[in-house]
Amino acid sequence: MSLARFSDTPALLITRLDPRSRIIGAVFCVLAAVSMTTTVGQIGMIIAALALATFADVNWRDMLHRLAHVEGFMVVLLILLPLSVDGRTFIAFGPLALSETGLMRALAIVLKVNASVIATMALLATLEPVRLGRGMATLGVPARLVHLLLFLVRYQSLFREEGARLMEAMRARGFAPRLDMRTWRAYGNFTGMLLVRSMERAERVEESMRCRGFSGKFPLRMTRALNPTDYAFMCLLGLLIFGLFLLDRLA
Amino acid sequence: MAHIPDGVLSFPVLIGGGVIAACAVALGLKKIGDEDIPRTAILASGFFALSLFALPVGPSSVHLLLGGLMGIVLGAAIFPAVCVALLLQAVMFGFGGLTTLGVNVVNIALPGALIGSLVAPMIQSATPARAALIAGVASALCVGLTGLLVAPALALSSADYMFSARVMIATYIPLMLIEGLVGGFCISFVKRVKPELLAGAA
Amino acid sequence: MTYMIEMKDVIVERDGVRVLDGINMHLEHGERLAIIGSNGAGKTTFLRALIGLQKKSGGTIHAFGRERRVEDDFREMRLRAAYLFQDADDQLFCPSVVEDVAFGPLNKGLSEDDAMAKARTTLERLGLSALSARITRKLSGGEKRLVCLAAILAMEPDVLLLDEPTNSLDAQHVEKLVEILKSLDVAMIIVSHDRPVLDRLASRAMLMKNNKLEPAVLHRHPHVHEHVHIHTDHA
Amino acid sequence: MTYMIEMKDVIVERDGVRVLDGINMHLEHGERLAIIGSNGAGKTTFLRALIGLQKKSGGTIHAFGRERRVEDDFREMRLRAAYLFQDADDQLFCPSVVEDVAFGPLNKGLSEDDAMAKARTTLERLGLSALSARITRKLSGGEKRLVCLAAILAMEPDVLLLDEPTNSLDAQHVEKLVEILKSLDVAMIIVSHDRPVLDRLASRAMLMKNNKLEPAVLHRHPHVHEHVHIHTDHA
Ligand SMILES: Nc1ncnc2c1ncn2[C@@H]1O[C@H](COP(=O)(O)OP(=O)(O)OP(=O)(O)O)[C@@H](O)[C@H]1O
Ligand SMILES: Nc1ncnc2c1ncn2[C@@H]1O[C@H](COP(=O)(O)OP(=O)(O)OP(=O)(O)O)[C@@H](O)[C@H]1O
Ligand SMILES: [Mg+2]
Ligand SMILES: [Mg+2]
Repeated sequence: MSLARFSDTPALLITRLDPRSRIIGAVFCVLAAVSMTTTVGQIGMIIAALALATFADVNWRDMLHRLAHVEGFMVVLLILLPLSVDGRTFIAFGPLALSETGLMRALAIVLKVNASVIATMALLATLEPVRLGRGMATLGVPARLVHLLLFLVRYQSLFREEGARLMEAMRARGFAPRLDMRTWRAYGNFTGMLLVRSMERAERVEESMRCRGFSGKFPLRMTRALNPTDYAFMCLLGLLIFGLFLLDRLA
Repeated sequence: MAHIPDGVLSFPVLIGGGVIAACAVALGLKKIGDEDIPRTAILASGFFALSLFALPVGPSSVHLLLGGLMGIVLGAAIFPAVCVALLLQAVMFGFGGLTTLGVNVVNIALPGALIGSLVAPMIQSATPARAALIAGVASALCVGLTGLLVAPALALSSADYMFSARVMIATYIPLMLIEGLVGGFCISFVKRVKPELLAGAA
Repeated sequence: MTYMIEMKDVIVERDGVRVLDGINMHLEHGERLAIIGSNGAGKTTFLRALIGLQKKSGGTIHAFGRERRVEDDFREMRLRAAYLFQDADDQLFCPSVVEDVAFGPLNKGLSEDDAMAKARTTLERLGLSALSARITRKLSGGEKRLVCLAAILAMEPDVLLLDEPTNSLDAQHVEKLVEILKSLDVAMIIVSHDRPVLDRLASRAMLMKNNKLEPAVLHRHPHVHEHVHIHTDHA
Repeated sequence: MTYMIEMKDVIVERDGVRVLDGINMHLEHGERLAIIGSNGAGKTTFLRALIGLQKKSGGTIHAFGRERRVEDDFREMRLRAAYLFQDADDQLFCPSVVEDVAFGPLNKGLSEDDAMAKARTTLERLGLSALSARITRKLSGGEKRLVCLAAILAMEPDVLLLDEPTNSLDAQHVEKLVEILKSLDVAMIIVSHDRPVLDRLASRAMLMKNNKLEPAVLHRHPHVHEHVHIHTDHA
């Protein structure tokens, strides 16, 4: 399930940017989204994030999918806030009273969370993870951490495919999950098998690295300098965020 | 809900989580040498892939947190491993967030690191059945501790979250059970098939 | 209309590409149907679609007397139509051989003891008793394949779906597998690139081509052939 | 005594079982030695022991003019005796193709620029330039195999150790691989079950049997043969 299309179609503005500008941009957007204190500012941030998404090669159906998922995660919080926070009653269903303050808090969270997700998706999900790793390295993230990330990108999909085939094999032999010991043991075996296979894979990869003279030092390649488009993008984004802040504080 | 998204927590909590996580990740990176990176990373890939599987349970499905198992197998390397995994997850799938990365790393990896380092030596010398029991309890405890960390992260951010935090802790109880059982059977499998996997924790 | 299995106009898409485009196929009692076709033709996808592991976007599948539509239909069907995976490593996930072989019977509802007994007799019938307590991860490739076969035969299926069963086996193991399959009295669909094996096993053949299955004829004629042999000096 | 590689009475045990029991073997310049044997005979173990990935419990290994005993000896040896792994996913661990191919040369001490240049010329020589910027994870099985070959050839080895190089490749990729290997001027040890490929490549053969390697003769004779063909009705 790749969210970005990584297409070869004529590059949109965002897809032409250096990974560094996109990482910095994403961090600033999310920080800004999180700091907005008024509904006006929060809605402004959502609009800004959506604007970014239209300049990126975002797959809108995936975007909706992802947003629905995130909302699902927060559902407990969103339902409980209007019920539990004290304040003027907005609407009452029998003994259940929804407070106005609680509703406003919930609304603020929904707006902030969605603005962050949309901005992250626009700037980073459309970035090939390998380039993300390289960008992080040039921004000063420790090399070991970057290598961990690059290996993770390389092997997690492999293990997910292996795992999916194992699951199918279980179903093909009539496995139906129930709430009994056999089900948990089957899942334990599945988990264990995938771990053992990753361990064996790790051993073989280490050997093949030794065969190519690996002595414990990783080479890491640098990327080119930022170009004017990148500077222009960061300036514009900075101005936009600054403007939204003014709006937020003055509104 | 161990993957707290951006926009829910307050700045002091985010900064606190970030600082603790940064120290722990730095410590973990120190513990693994350059030559251990491929092994750690590929094992971490296995755990990450596992955490993405929605295991059907009755009519619903669950994702495993795997904190306990990771702690047992990876040792202190759990911090950098969880850190990159959560970053990738936030970027690729939209679970968790960028500003909450630190808090989420602490919530998932800290219980694993503490309990894992405690039980790993016991598991190494135990029979498969005993190892399964220990690992099962450890896995369940890690889930519980994660719940106990998520709750104050919410409650400290805003008094409004207090009630929600309590409800959320309750949702961790069935998860503890499931993860305990699966973790126990998993370690019993590993113990019989490839005990070396449990020998190398830092 | 009393075919064991029948597929009509089945369409399957993967990543937006039509991998199967109107498949028609049927299998009668006792038949051994060979399916051939080049790499990537869609043979594995066809088998997976047949037992509902791969979602179809059109067409119908009938098996054992009724239509199979949703997961529940297929779940019941899979207990009777056993699938041998292309890669043995994907199929084995229990610690020991006997546990793996007992997994299917357990899912069929047998008690723990009965399932173990069933697993043991199946292994014995295939001459694999010696492997019973071995750890599946540490078997050689050929042994893994035979254990997978035992695992699905222990379910006493009515139909076997075999995806390249002789892959990565040496000549001896191929021989053993063919003998076992020939001795079984169940219908089979066999996907394979191995023509000599198909020749010995199959009663009918179909070719996967242009995303469709078309009838094919298995026939043989004598050939003069340069054949490479390897002999040891003192052989 | 001027063999490139020589193994004398090598013994290897795995899990307490003698998998290799007194192996004697040598390889001369320009030779292409085929190694055959049934599943589990010990062919992979033999290759691994040769370059020190598998510990031996007896015997001696000489390579490139001196004995190889400890890890440091083998480390240097592995830069000249390149091993093609059975599974390409073990070998391609760098993000992009060109980086992976440059990994060996970098470890040999070349500068970043030189290593990249070396990688590019190697890929070009094998006709794989088009793949150079691709992400390794997203290559097809056949492409992965060929890139692995490029990765070890970029180290300019004197000997190639190939473990079932044509496994799971389709006919086209097999053809390309064989052509490339035939065009190379290095000694090789080739483990394979694929007799026609060995016939085209090998200059000498040995058989792994009863945990020992014995000389074997590759020879061909015409055969009258029943050959099975599958035709479609309208073919
Ligand atoms: N996971 C997947 N996602 C998308 N497309 C896939 C996937 N797996 C296979 N395909 C495509 O589906 C088509 C059919 O694949 P399938 O595995 O059914 O072929 P096959 O006939 O079994 O080939 P082989 O002889 O190599 O096993 C191929 O073109 C392949 O590229
Ligand atoms: N990890 C392991 N631990 C213990 N024994 C092993 C292990 N791997 C292989 N063996 C045993 O070592 C023997 C030789 O295995 P090896 O892989 O060298 O055979 P091979 O000739 O390469 O076979 P194949 O043609 O199937 O690849 C086998 O009997 C096998 O059971
Ligand atoms: Mg197939
Ligand atoms: Mg081998």
